[in-house]
Amino acid sequence: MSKAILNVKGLTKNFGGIKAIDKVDLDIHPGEIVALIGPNGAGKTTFFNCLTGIYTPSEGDITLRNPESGKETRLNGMKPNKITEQGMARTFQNIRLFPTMSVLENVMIGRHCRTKALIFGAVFRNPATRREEEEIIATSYDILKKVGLHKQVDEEARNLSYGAQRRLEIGRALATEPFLLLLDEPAAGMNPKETETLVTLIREICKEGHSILLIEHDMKLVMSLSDRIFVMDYGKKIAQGTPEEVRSNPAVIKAYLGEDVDA
Amino acid sequence: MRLGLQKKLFVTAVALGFAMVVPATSFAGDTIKFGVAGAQSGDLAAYGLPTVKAAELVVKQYNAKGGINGKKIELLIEDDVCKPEVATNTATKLVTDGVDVVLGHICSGATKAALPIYKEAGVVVMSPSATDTALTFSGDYPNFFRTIAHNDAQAIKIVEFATDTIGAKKIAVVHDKGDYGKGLADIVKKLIEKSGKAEVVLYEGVTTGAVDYTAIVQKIKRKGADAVIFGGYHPEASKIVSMMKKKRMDTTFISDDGVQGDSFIKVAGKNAEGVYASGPNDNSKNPLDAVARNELKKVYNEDPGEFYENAYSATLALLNAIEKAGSTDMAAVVKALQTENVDTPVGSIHFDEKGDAVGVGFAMYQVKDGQYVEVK
Amino acid sequence: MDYFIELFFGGLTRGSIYALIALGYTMVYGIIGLINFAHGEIYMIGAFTSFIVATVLSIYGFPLLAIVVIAGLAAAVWSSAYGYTIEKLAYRPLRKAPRLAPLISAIGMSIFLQNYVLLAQTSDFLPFPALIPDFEFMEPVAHIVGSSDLAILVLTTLVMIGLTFLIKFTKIGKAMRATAQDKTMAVLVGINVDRVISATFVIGSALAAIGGMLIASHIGQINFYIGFIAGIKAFTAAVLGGIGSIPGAVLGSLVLGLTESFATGYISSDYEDVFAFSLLVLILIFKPSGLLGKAETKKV
Amino acid sequence: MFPVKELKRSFLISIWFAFLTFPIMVIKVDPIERTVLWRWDNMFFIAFGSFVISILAKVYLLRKERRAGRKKAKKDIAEPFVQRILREPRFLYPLSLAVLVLALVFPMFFSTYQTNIMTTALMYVVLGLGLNIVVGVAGLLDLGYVAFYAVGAYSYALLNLHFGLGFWAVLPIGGLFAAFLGVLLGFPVLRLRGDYLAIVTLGFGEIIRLILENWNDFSQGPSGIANIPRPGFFGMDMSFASGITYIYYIVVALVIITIFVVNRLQNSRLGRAWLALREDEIACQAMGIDKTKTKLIAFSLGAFWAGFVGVIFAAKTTFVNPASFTFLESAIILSIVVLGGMGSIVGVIFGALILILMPEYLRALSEYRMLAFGGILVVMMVFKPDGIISNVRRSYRFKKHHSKEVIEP
Repeated sequence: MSKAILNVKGLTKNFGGIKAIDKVDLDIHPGEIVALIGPNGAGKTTFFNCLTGIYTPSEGDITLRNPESGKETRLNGMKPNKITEQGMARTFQNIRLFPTMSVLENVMIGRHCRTKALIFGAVFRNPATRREEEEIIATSYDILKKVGLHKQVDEEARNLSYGAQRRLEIGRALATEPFLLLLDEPAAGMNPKETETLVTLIREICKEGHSILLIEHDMKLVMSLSDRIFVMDYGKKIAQGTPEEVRSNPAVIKAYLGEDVDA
Repeated sequence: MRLGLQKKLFVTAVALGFAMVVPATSFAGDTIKFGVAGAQSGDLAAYGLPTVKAAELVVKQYNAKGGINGKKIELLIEDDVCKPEVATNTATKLVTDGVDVVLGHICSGATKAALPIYKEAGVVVMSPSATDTALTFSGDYPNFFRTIAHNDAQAIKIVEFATDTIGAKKIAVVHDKGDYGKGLADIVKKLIEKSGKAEVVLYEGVTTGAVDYTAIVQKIKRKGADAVIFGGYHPEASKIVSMMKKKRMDTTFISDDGVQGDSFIKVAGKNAEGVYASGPNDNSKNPLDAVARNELKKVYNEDPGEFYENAYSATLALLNAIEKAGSTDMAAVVKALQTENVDTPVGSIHFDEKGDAVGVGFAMYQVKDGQYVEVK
Repeated sequence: MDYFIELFFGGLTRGSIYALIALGYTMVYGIIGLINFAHGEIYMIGAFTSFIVATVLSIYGFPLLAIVVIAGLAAAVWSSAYGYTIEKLAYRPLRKAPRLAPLISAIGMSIFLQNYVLLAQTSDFLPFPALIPDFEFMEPVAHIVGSSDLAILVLTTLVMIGLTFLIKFTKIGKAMRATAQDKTMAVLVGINVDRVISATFVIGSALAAIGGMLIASHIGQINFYIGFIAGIKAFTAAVLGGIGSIPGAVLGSLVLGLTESFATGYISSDYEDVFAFSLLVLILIFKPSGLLGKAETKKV
Repeated sequence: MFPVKELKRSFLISIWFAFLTFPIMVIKVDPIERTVLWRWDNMFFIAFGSFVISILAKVYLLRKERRAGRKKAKKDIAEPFVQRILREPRFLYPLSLAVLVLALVFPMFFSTYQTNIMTTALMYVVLGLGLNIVVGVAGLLDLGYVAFYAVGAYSYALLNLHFGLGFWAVLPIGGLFAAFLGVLLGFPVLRLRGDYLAIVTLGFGEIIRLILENWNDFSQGPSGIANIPRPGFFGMDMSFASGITYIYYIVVALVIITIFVVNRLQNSRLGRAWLALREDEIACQAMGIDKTKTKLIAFSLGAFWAGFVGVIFAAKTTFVNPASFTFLESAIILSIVVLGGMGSIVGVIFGALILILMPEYLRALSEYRMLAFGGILVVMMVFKPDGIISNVRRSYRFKKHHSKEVIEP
């Protein structure tokens, strides 16, 4: 197996005295779809926030490896935007689109870190800037087609349906050209039909060469999509393995039966 | 009629357009246009509004007598909020409206900003209150006159009084950071240092409008000053004096023209007792002063505010000069101002070639039994 | 050492003055997130009302104690009425408007009220009657702490305690806290949010009015413009302490008052306000939500 | 037609206002003479006035409701008329041309005074557009904008005083100084959020003014710097009136440049990032936008315009002192942006023209002028909280050779 693109070792996050995450290890390999599951409050989103630089981890190492160049970067303490530049993008559990901007503009924002024009370019619109702007629009439009929103380019993001907003978030993240995509509960609140579209979309994205790490409560989705699954409870990793292995793991069953089973 | 909002906007725009045309079409007619400019709103309104009242009263008298050479006097009253940029607009407006002479502006800064515009238009300007020395001494403004003494004259009087009459050795110089107060305090400080008769133990500005002056008063006490010279206006002076009394201090308090007025005694009350201030020569025996005061009481039921007498005098001086000159031409009016004496509440005055009033002597006053009494 | 103590008490008085005004800012901010620029004007109107009532009463020969009580009550009643009316006219219609709209409305209201008092009363400074007599027992320390300083310190303490009690234990206080935390939830549990907001304005205005009376009596003069400068300082103090937090407003005010006093005393009053604002900047850089403000947890 | 219930309500309102204004409006005391003046006639005016106004307001609201109801019934939320004009090039271009021609011939048909105040208003258009980048587009509430204006003005005043530099030389320098100060001040504080940023910027504005006021050796303190030369025109000596006209044209040119630049900035990669930043900072960062850098650029660009206009201010007024740079000035500029419509260029232009020309045309009201100004500010906000003209939605056209489809937005 090729080298891991994301390697997390002993990640710990304290809030005051509480350990929200306690020495979690995780690794993702190129082309994989990996799921992170666990009961509510297990620390999954906190884990995401540590990876993407919104929180600074208290202990542990996060290393990202670019599969093409082979460059390794330690992400601890990096700013979120730098991390995105390194090739890891995310979506949010409670959708965070730019509500009054248009669908297209939302995706165009994703192109920001891959483009350069600043004040000079904006004011003088030199050929390079014009080309860049055209590229941004064209790429964004192609991405919107991929996520099935190309008929609503001029709609304000807040006017989209829930499922469409989720897809738009994925599209926006894709625009940053990530090799690793983090999806935080992408299917939450979707109806079965929307979920089905989403599964197809995620598969497609994966096929195009993006690796995916997702948090999800919809077990059917998780089991059908993921190559490997990591299970967290009370901030600790309690299990990992293929869907079959995890399904039969007694610790996982206990964790889920101990409280409300979501799936 | 049901107008959409957009249509209404257009209507408003058109109306605005018309509004612009209307004031542009006023021409110099057969009235004498007497401009009054100064702060009439905002935080410094208290220093500008009495001037408006003074002008109104004097002009009413003149018009009741049939005006000057058969021409009625028309007042053009414009607010400058004591801001330089607004003052240039005010001045431009007055000039555009064909003003003949202007009483104003109130603040030195606003006056400096406005004067080039009047100069260009050949309009004589007389301020009741702008004391900045450079206004007359720089020679830049041949059209400028004032009925108030400039900072230098006042500072000399104050410093001489403090060092020679009182015999203060340690003097705290405090000001209000304003263009008048700080300008004066600067000169006072320099004069004391030059004379070598006393030491300036403290030179600081207080923040106008601050809720409490304890710290600065304690500092004056700690520096062991035996006299405080304050440059600024009466509200701050009365706050400092009251605070000093509260802290049981009896340091001599000496201040300027901005404090030498009834307003100070009114506001400071019994704390005002013993305070010294420089001011124009005693006019209490001047019948014109009584007239000016009575008029104000009769018409507005008010006591004189800031610079009321100066403004009253300036109005008289300007109108008298126009009458004597027989025209509103700048050169003629300037000549009349410089040569013709006029009786005013501040005395019988004319103006020197720089533009400062001659005959407005300066004296030191002390508050005794709720009144300013000249110190002989 | 004497000098230090003198400056300390001077700063304490000044801080308490800020606190009486800052409380209103912080309460309104806590509940509707609005920087109520007109609050300084409410304070000014309170001071003016008490001035007018006190002068009328003293002309009609009322005893001092009655004057103080009646003037204080009148100031509180009318300022509250103004606060209530302003909220209803200028802020309530903007509850759902973009965030800055009520701010501009507040600035407009502030300009309006200043000029209203200027025109209806006068532009001149007026002598404010000394409502706090020099107490006999204070005489030995009068050069450090005067009677009016004492009155202000005591009143601020009482107000602080009273307000904490009100917020913690009364029904309206609980409703206020609930509304401050989550307006939608408050409506769902049956709280009349409009009424709670009105109550906040009324209480904040009454405090400012009482403060206005005491402060004007302490300074001994009054004018239509006093609210503006005091208001900006009090607002700074409220932010310093953590806007929205009631103990924060008091702490911030005291810190600001003491800083200004010591800066004037030991350095120079020329740059008094520079010190005040620099302190604010410094504290906010290290504690972005103010001294006692709740750090906003990023919910992602 | 008008329900009795409403009449009763208006009556109660008028009683309330009579009560509310009683101490301030009715009683006037003279603490020295110890006399009281009871002005009962004022109470009558207030009661009558509030009665009439409340009825008028109610009528307005009723009609508005009815109209809104009708609109909903028709189910057509028509795009506002102004928006449509601004959007359609075939309306916009001729209209802009007409406005431009009007602006160019203005001084020929109006008096020097009119030209002068129009110049002031246009300067505020530029200031408003500058602040609009910061507040309207990037969503950073800046209450100390006037500090940068002061920097520009003093740059010209001081550089001219000490080194004899001319207007045209200082114009860019003033802008750059201000922008530099913007970076310097912005760096430590831009991580503060919303209202905390507001008060810190307010503090900075005051600090700059206080330094100018107190540091005599540097700035000549409160007495200010006089006799600043007006801009030269190939060394020609100009009369006052033609000087004013000249500055007017300079400002018109500046306004055109500003509109052009600001418009391009807003419709660029940077402009989008600002908008996104205003909407959601965290999402922005997660999309790879450098928050600090983007904010700093907005802050310093805004400052740049203020510095620019500051230089013109000094040249136009020929005098500067700290009194021109108070917090109120910042508040007025902010009001221009909000009143005009945050983020909207046309809105800001309208806002500036209305707010700056209004006090001038309200001069007829003399001492009631600022009262009216404050009142109108409140009324405008209450009835039009989104500003006069809200921002026009952008749409993008797609080039054929880049994407397979073409959509016409």
